[in-house]
Amino acid sequence: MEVVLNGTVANVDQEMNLWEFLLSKELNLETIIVELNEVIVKKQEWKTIILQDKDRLEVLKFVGGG
Amino acid sequence: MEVVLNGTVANVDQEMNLWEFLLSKELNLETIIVELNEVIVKKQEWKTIILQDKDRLEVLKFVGGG
Amino acid sequence: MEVVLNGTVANVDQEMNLWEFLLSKELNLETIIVELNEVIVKKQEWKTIILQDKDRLEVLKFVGGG
Amino acid sequence: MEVVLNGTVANVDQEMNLWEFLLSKELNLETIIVELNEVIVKKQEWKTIILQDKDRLEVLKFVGGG
Amino acid sequence: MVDQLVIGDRSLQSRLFIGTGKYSADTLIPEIIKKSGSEVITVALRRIDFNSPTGNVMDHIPSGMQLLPNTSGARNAQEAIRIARLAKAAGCGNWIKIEVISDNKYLLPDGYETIKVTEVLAGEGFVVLPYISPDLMVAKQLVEVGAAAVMPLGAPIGSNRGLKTKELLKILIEEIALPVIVDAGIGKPSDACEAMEMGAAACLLNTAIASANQPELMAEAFGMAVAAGRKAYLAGLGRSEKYASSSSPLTGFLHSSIAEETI
Amino acid sequence: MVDQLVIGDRSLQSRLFIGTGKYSADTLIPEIIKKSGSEVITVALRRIDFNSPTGNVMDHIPSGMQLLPNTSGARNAQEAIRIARLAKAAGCGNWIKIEVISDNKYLLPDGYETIKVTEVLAGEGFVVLPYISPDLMVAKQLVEVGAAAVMPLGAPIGSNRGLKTKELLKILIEEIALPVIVDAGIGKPSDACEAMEMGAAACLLNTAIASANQPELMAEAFGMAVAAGRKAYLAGLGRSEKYASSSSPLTGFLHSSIAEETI
Amino acid sequence: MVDQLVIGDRSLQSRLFIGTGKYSADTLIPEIIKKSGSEVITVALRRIDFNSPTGNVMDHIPSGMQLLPNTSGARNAQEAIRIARLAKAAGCGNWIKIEVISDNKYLLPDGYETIKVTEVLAGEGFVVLPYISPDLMVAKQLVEVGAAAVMPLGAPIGSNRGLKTKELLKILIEEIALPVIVDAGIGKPSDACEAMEMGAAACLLNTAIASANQPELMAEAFGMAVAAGRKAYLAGLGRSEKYASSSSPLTGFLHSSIAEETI
Amino acid sequence: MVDQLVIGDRSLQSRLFIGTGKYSADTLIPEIIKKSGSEVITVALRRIDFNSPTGNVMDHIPSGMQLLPNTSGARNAQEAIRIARLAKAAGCGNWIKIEVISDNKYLLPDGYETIKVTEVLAGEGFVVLPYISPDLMVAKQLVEVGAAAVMPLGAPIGSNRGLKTKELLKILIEEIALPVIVDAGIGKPSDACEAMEMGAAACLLNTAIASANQPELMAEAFGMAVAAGRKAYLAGLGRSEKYASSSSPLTGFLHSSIAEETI
Repeated sequence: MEVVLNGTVANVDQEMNLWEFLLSKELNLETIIVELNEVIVKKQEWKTIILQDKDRLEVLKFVGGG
Repeated sequence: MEVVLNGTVANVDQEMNLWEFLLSKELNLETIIVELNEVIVKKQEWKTIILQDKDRLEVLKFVGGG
Repeated sequence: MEVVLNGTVANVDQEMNLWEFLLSKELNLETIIVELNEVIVKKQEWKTIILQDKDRLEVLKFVGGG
Repeated sequence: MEVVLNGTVANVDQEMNLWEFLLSKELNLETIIVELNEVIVKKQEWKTIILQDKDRLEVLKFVGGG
Repeated sequence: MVDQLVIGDRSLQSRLFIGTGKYSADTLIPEIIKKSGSEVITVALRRIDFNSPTGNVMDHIPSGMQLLPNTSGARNAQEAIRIARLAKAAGCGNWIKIEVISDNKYLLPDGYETIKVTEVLAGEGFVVLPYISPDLMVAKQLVEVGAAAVMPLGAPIGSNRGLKTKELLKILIEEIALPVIVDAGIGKPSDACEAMEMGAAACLLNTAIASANQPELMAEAFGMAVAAGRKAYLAGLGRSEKYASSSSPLTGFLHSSIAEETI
Repeated sequence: MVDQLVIGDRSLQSRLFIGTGKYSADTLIPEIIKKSGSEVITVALRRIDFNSPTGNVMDHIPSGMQLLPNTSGARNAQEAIRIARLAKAAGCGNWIKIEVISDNKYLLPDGYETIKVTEVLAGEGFVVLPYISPDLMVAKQLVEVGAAAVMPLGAPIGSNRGLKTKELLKILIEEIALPVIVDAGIGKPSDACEAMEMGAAACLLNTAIASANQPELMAEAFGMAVAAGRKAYLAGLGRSEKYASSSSPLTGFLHSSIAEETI
Repeated sequence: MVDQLVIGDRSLQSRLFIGTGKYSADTLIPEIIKKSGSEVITVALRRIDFNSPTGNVMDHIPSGMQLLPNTSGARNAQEAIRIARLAKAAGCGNWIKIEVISDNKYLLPDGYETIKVTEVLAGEGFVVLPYISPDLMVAKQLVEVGAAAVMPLGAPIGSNRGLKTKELLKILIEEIALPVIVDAGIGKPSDACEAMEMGAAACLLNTAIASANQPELMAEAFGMAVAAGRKAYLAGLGRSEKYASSSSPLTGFLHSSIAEETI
Repeated sequence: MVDQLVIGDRSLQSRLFIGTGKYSADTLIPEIIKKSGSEVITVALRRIDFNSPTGNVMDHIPSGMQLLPNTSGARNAQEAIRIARLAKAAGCGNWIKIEVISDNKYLLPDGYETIKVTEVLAGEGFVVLPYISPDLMVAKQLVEVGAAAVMPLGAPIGSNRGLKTKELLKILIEEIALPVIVDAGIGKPSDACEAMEMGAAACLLNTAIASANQPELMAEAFGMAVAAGRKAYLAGLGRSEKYASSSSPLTGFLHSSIAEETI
């Protein structure tokens, strides 16, 4: 199946939850913010959400700004 | 009857049209602008309009401005 | 005899040395500067100098300045 | 003989007066100013002055300036 | 080719717009107009005071002048629109200077209400010249809704303080496709001259002339200064440099040529 | 009564003095003079270069112009005096602009040497116009030794930086009985206009015109700006205020009279 | 009594707010914070780039600092609101700096979109600090819709140009009851010091420190300059005068008392 | 390595020099010194008035402070030399601030008398700090005759007008090998901060502190502002730019990547 990750298409071969997906991207899960289909997803919910085809994911973090 | 002229009440003893009323105020009719009940009244209509009780009249002119 | 003290004439009835004269003016001798006939006079010399008629004395001190 | 013309040495093969010398330089004699040995020389004197060895000549003109 | 400012259907030779307020007598106005060379003049609309009747400023404005009635007194869009329509009905033509002001201390304009007024009146065929703060985003929206020009302030109305908003005016001039007319705050002819050098399309002022000891002479001064600034803009100002550069040649001095190397 | 500037035995209508340096071709000069309306023009004296003979700037200056030769190149009083005498001998008349400069980076003048030169040349009947820093004490001494005017700088020569010394120029204008002519640094017509508004007697400039894209047009702009500034000075500038003051009446609004109290 | 700035539920000793952008390395940030003495620091929210993973700026910000996430990147109210909610969800607290910008050359803010955002977020319990043009009417509306402060610009973001909008900033400080924080444009500690002398509640800057040769030292300089300017404001600046007034007594000179009259 | 200012045989940590004039009471002075952190303090010499004896300012200056007596009241070189010698004889040490002033309205210094005084006193072993107009040639001659520093004015003494001579001060700082100490005219801590950012070695002021509502607090503000300006100079100010440059990244926005090209 396909999801849109930060504006670009990404393939997801097998069923997995959001937490597993993010882990597969080698991210420091402590410091990221995740929005699924324009709805913010809290950390504690990541393991309970199974990715669906066409899901739109935004994975964000804080950077230097003025 | 009473009309409101430029925000203050004015008495009108007998029936008269707008032109007669304005004339009675000793105005230079060439250079004034008249609004009756928030509607602009053209010069040519002044003689055809009979003042009614509670009419609201604005009689304006141009002054120096920046 | 007369001396000129800070630009104005002052009378000196009897012979006296510079130290005695300054003392008579009720000055704090610690903090003043004395010029006699346009020559600076050191403190240790005050007792040895006898005032002469027409001497010109400048007695100065420090004040606030920018 | 040699003269110093505007700071550089110039040779003068035969005796000549100032006017002849300047003419030989192809100058517009109308618009120049001449100083001989630090003394200004008026136009009317040019023909009467015979160049001497070691004379120091300044030949000047006006240029644009602010 | 002649340099002209085109606004609405009018081509203007003079880039100085003047006001008619604050004069000791309206009878001064014809001479002020003549000396300034101005072709555009502002007026205001007010209720007649039946207790102290006075003359009408229009009697002192030569025909041929482009009238620019303002909406002074309007505190919101609705009041401004009403005044504009009255002015037009009075035969003042279709030019209108939008002033929407609720701040009575610095008389600073309300950009959002001004945009609303401009949209409505432009739609009715007015040539709309809005008085604004030098705010780029407000100016951009005024372009979209059909303004004929934008008129940012240099300083508060009538303050004679000069081009205090220079930094923002330059940005408007650079970014806005409409004529940028500096309105309000200009106090000296040198202010107006500088605004024109910066590329302003015109200057509108009133107090600077009316508050002078000799208004007619000051009007002439402003007319010349605005024209001078425009010419300077067209002529292209020379660059300013950190160091000096001699206006006279740096060679051919009388003194020994050794010196010349040092120069 | 006509406003004139009297220097030496000459009455001048134009208060703009111009230079002849830095032009791409001397042939531009007649048009520059005409457009600027200037009546006083500076020139420099230099050795003829026999290796590259060029024309003489004098061929391009109409008779009737007041020539103002400068002593550029002089590093001390003696050299300046020598140049002045040569210029006079050359039939340039008796006006002289004193420049004594040993600083080759900012071309700032040497006040003390300038005072010495002025004293000597004034004694010989020259009309002496010294270029100086805006230093009150130097200017006062120049008055004593017979200068015909003082010419303080607004910024370094040829920098086009404007009236960077405004504070000190105002003091000179207020305290010195001679004409104060702002020389050097003026870059824009608005600078010249402002100098005149401050009460300067005239402006002398060269680079600002010569470095413009269109020098003739810039010359015209400066001529107008200087005249405008002078008129503004004579007309008396209005006071500048902290707060706004409406150009339009603050009474007689259409909206309810309650509102008027709030104004 | 200690002078403190209270915003939202927080009392601040330091009136310098700093940004975290443009540093050669985020590892510099802790020292910058320490040297500046700042207690409020801005951050931005961005998509993770999976092709070039980098660290998280949060790892370099000591706990105890008040985080001020900005909505940079938002071109309208909707985008700004979305970013603000994400930042809050990320545990950044409830402070938010509103930036709504569609002008990519001068990065000037959109006042009316900013008002909309502020109204929504204030309603959701955010402490809203909007970045605005120095426009009085926009500032007044921000007060009405619940902003915690207004942050007008001194000059365009990152330009280091200084307090180019001084005239308008003074009006906001005088007329707006909320803290006025000068944001954007400050380039030198003297700019920040002057803003505080004028009565600004605080200064927010980033580029001026990040673009210095020695950012840590510049951070210290800004911390001191902001504190100095605040003290000067509290101490009450002396009046500036046209004429000189001697710092030393004008009597009691050594020389003859005749001279004293002349003084 | 510590940043110190070395003048004569003294190394100074503080670059703020203060005066002792114009205070409501000399008893304030110790606290002013403490709060300002200054190490150099000016005093004046005057005749004792036998009709109204007052205290001596020296009683309020802690030992360890570097005394800097001035020659105020001197109208020419001779009077200044006489005062300097008296001050030295009084045990004030060998530092002297030269003031030679005959202009009683703007209190502007006489450059050439000042040069004469400096030459004589430097020859006698004084550490000479002359107060001057910002004139490069005068400063150059002061270097030659042995001044320990030059102290150009920012504006007239006691006027609180600020750095009105900025353009010329920058030239002195660039061209003169001695410490350049800005004396006179500084009115606000931001003025002093800016002078230090420009590279001034120190600032000397009196009226700005003495005329504040709370002099002690203002003294502290100036101490911090001077230190901040010095640090900024050492840290190297970032360049100022015409256009904006975002403090936050211009990529990775939430909205569609199409938008990014437009940025």
